[in-house]
Amino acid sequence: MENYTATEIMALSAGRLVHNGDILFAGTGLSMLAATVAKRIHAPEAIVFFETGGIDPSLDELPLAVADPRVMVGTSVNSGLADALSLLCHPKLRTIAFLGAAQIDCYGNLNSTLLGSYEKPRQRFPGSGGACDAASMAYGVIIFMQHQRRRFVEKLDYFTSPGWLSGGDSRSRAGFKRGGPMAVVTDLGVMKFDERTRKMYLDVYYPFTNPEKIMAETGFTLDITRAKEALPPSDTELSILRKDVDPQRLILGPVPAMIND
Amino acid sequence: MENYTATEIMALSAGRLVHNGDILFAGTGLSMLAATVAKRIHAPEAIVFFETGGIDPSLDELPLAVADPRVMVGTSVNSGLADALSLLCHPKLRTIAFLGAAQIDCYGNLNSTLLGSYEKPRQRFPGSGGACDAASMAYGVIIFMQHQRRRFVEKLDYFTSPGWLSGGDSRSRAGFKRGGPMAVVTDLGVMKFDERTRKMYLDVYYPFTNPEKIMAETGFTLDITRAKEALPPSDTELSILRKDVDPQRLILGPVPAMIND
Amino acid sequence: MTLNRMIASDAVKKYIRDGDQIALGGFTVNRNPMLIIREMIRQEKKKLYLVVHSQGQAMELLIGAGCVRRIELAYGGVARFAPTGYRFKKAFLEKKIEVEDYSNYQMTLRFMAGAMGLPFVATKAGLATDIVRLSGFPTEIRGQGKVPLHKLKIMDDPLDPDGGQVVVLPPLKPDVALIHVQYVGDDGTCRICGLTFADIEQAKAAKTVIVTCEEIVPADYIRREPDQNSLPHFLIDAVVQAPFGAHPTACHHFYDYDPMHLNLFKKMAPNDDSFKKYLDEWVYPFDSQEDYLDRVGIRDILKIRANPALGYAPGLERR
Amino acid sequence: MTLNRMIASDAVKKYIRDGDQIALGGFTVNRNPMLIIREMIRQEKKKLYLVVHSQGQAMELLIGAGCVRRIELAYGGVARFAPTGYRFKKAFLEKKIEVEDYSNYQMTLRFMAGAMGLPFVATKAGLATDIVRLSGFPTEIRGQGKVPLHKLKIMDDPLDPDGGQVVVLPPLKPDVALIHVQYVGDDGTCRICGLTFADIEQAKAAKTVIVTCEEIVPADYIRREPDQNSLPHFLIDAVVQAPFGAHPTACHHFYDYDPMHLNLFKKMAPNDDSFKKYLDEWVYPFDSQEDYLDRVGIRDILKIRANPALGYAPGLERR
Repeated sequence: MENYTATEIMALSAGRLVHNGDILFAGTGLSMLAATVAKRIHAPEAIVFFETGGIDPSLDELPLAVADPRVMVGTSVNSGLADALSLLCHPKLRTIAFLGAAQIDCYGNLNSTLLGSYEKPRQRFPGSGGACDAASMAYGVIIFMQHQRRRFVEKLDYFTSPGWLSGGDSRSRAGFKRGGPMAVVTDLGVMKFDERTRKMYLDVYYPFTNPEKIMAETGFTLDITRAKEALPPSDTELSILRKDVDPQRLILGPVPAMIND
Repeated sequence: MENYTATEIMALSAGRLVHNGDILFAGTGLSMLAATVAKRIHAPEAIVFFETGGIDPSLDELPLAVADPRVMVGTSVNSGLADALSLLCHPKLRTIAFLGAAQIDCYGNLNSTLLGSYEKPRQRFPGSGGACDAASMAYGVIIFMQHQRRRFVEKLDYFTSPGWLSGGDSRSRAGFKRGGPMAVVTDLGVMKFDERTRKMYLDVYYPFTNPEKIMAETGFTLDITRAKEALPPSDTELSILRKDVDPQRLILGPVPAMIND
Repeated sequence: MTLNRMIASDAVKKYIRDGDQIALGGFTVNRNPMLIIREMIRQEKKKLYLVVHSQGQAMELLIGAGCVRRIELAYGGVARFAPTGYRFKKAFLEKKIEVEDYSNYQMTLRFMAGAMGLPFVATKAGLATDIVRLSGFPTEIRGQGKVPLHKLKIMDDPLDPDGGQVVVLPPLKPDVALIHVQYVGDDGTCRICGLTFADIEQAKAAKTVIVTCEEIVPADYIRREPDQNSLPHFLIDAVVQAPFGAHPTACHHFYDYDPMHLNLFKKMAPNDDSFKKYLDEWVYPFDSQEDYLDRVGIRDILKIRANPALGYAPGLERR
Repeated sequence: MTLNRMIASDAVKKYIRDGDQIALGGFTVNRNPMLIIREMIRQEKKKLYLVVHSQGQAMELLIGAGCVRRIELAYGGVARFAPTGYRFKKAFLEKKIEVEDYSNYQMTLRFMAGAMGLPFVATKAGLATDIVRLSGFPTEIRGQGKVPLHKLKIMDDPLDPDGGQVVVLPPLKPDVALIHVQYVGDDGTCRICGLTFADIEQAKAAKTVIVTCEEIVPADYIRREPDQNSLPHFLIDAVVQAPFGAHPTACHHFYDYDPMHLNLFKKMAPNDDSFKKYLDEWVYPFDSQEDYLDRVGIRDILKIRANPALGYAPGLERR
């Protein structure tokens, strides 16, 4: 039995993808944990900013919304949406956006708008918010997903945010000058995208699962030939995440019975 | 002999054209005098703003430049060029711009760029600055000119700022939604524009001159049939202008010998 | 200029008409113009056409109360308290509202274009997605009233041969903008503290601007630091003093969002009957902000009031 | 982040190359980046390509010293001290520089488009004028290096059939932006006091940003009021501490423009020989800002220092 939760290894796996000096476009939830834990461990000069206009806040308490007053304190600059969203495409910044979605396809295109269609909607989600903007303009994107067959789909019901489009060089041909998804971090493992085809493949699976199980939870063909087991979270990582980053477990959620820490 | 200077009657004549509640796009020099004197006499709720971003400053001292720190004090908002210049076209504001130029034609089109041509320039002026923007976007324009034949020309050497273009409805046909010059205030009189043809005509001439002299100083045919003599400055007007608005005579200039005040 | 100070009911009566296109200020759980929203519901405004980027609590109430016919938006939710707005979702699925989806940057640029008098605005954001390929508005309403003839257009960059395709968007010029700010001078000058979201652009783009505020302060006080001010007095049509006017959303330096109330709303919002009960308990009975705050109760108020050093309520139980 | 603090000569050496496209901050007589300008002249930078809206003193010096080959501008003058810049006028008439004329709004929108990553920007300003009909740049340089292929284009509004014609302008993305600000935090965060002109847009649009400042202050001081801050630290490439770094132009809350010096310049600028003398007396000899200020003299400095309540020098003899 592991001494960590899926949420914890997701946050840490995403955090490991952050480089020092990255400019992180964060949402709330997991992305806050990933960004903050990366800053505390290996990327102290990474900077977090929010689409609402809060640039590099001190984050003494975890914000629960991108419009939380906690993103307005200790900042370098307090601005607004126009400033913050345009930072995404600044050519001199390595901006990395954390995004989530209701559906994803094998090229990392995302749906956060609806199921069904405008004519016959079956379900409604909040919509793009800044997700389409980040997916269009950021240097790179890291995607959080629950790994479920109904979320990893052959075809999106609605195409909200651009990933690698139809693969290959289709993204640049469509008019995007940079960007594209770098990784998909799920509760089962981390997916990346082939350099040439831009198709998703399994990069690492968490110790408590295996490639076959992940394949079964994926609604399209997933290359698992390159998969290796993920490094489990270190004690240091877990301790920083739990004690410094989210001591109230606002995002980490309740401690499951299995964990005796 | 009059007890006022041409500069003084110009400032007062322009000031008389201001309505209470007008939002005045001011430059320096005469336009500052006109705006300020209007505010002190009959248009207390007129508001002065500068293209540099100073919105409604207290103007305890006269600014000598639109970037003078004196336009940044006691303001409602300190902003920048993008904000200030876009105010010009705000549909709910009656924005009136004061402009000057090196040349003007009979439709109130202005040149503040050069004489000659790019290929063979004879003289260079500073360029549009915000003048072309104000002439394009403001609700109305009041123009200050020295009344000289070489400045009131048949054809501009360079067409910097749009007036009534070629007259009639040519301005709206070109794509402008509003605006156009309301009056030209010179050291000899005040010109206006015919409602239909949009051609300049002499509205009033100052007491110390006459329509024929003005016609002679105008390089195109000027309709003088509607001309009447201007009301001379009242004692109140002169006293406010001299004592409150420009006590240092920074813009009014030295008191000429002829005036015994 | 003299301040056009009004009470909320008069401002709504005078300036908001059925069918108006309305920009709502704030963002999900922050600075929503809630006092005005509740008043609009009491006055039974109908067929409103909302234009927003990411709207939460204010939009939920208006939709739930049946005031809304049409929305252009990028995001409809109240952050973690309702990742998708309950009333928004329900009205959308039941086809009681017409919805057009954009992105936050697109909506912000459209407000900016309206504010600056730009004829249109172009971006790369959204290329190749369903946001630019599909329209949620029925074809027959295109070009009618405030509905833009084209949701947007895709075209080649007209200046740069290597520029590729771009998304060209129409400006927004709403009939009314509703924003809640911290301070208004008694001349009408407005100051927003903390993030401005797109409130400044929304206000500048609108024909009519109604501002609610925590405090009205002397003009010479607010003009002592004009670098901090957000909107000049002459763009403001009506000012309503509204202490805690954004409750249950936050107002930086005054109070935090109210997790107790938002969780209560979360429980009552999904079901039609319980949502009606919410309106009966929290919206309809109150003629004044004082009565509403009385109902909120001093215990809640004390919990959410902002720590002056931080601008929010540290240690607030937010689960 | 650690502050990349440098002295002016190192910053100019490291970041500014002959031929670079350079945005100059400030406006006519206010917040011109004069310390850096003098250093550029001392290092004999050549063939610079200036992009400005309304530039005064900084541009005069650079042009006069022969550093400039090409300018896109809306206005070249030092307000009443030189309604048309003497060196600008002379170089233009003698065809020593290539000049492309735009308007202030057009230039500002172009900086904004560069700052926001917009592919182009459209306005009504300038329709039907020679600004949109004529080009001052020779045809053969169009599309080369940083010279945009099209100065602008006139097109029909693609979205609104009643929109009529519009002016479509290319964004500006200068190699370097030079701005002078009041405060920089020791993290690099910048704060401009008073009007920002288009400095923020220029800095965001540029590849490299060099900031000179009156004071470097602790990060926790400048971050206590982030609503007042102008640029985030991570956009700043080099910071040069420069007390009176904008002299003889003004720096709000620190000092006024210097009418004594500007009148002296006015006398010396028109003539080539006397202008050379100005450079010999005021530019070439000084390795440090301290030496320059020593030459300006404490008497001048005391006259122009700002009154703390007003931000300028009241009663200053300005004729």
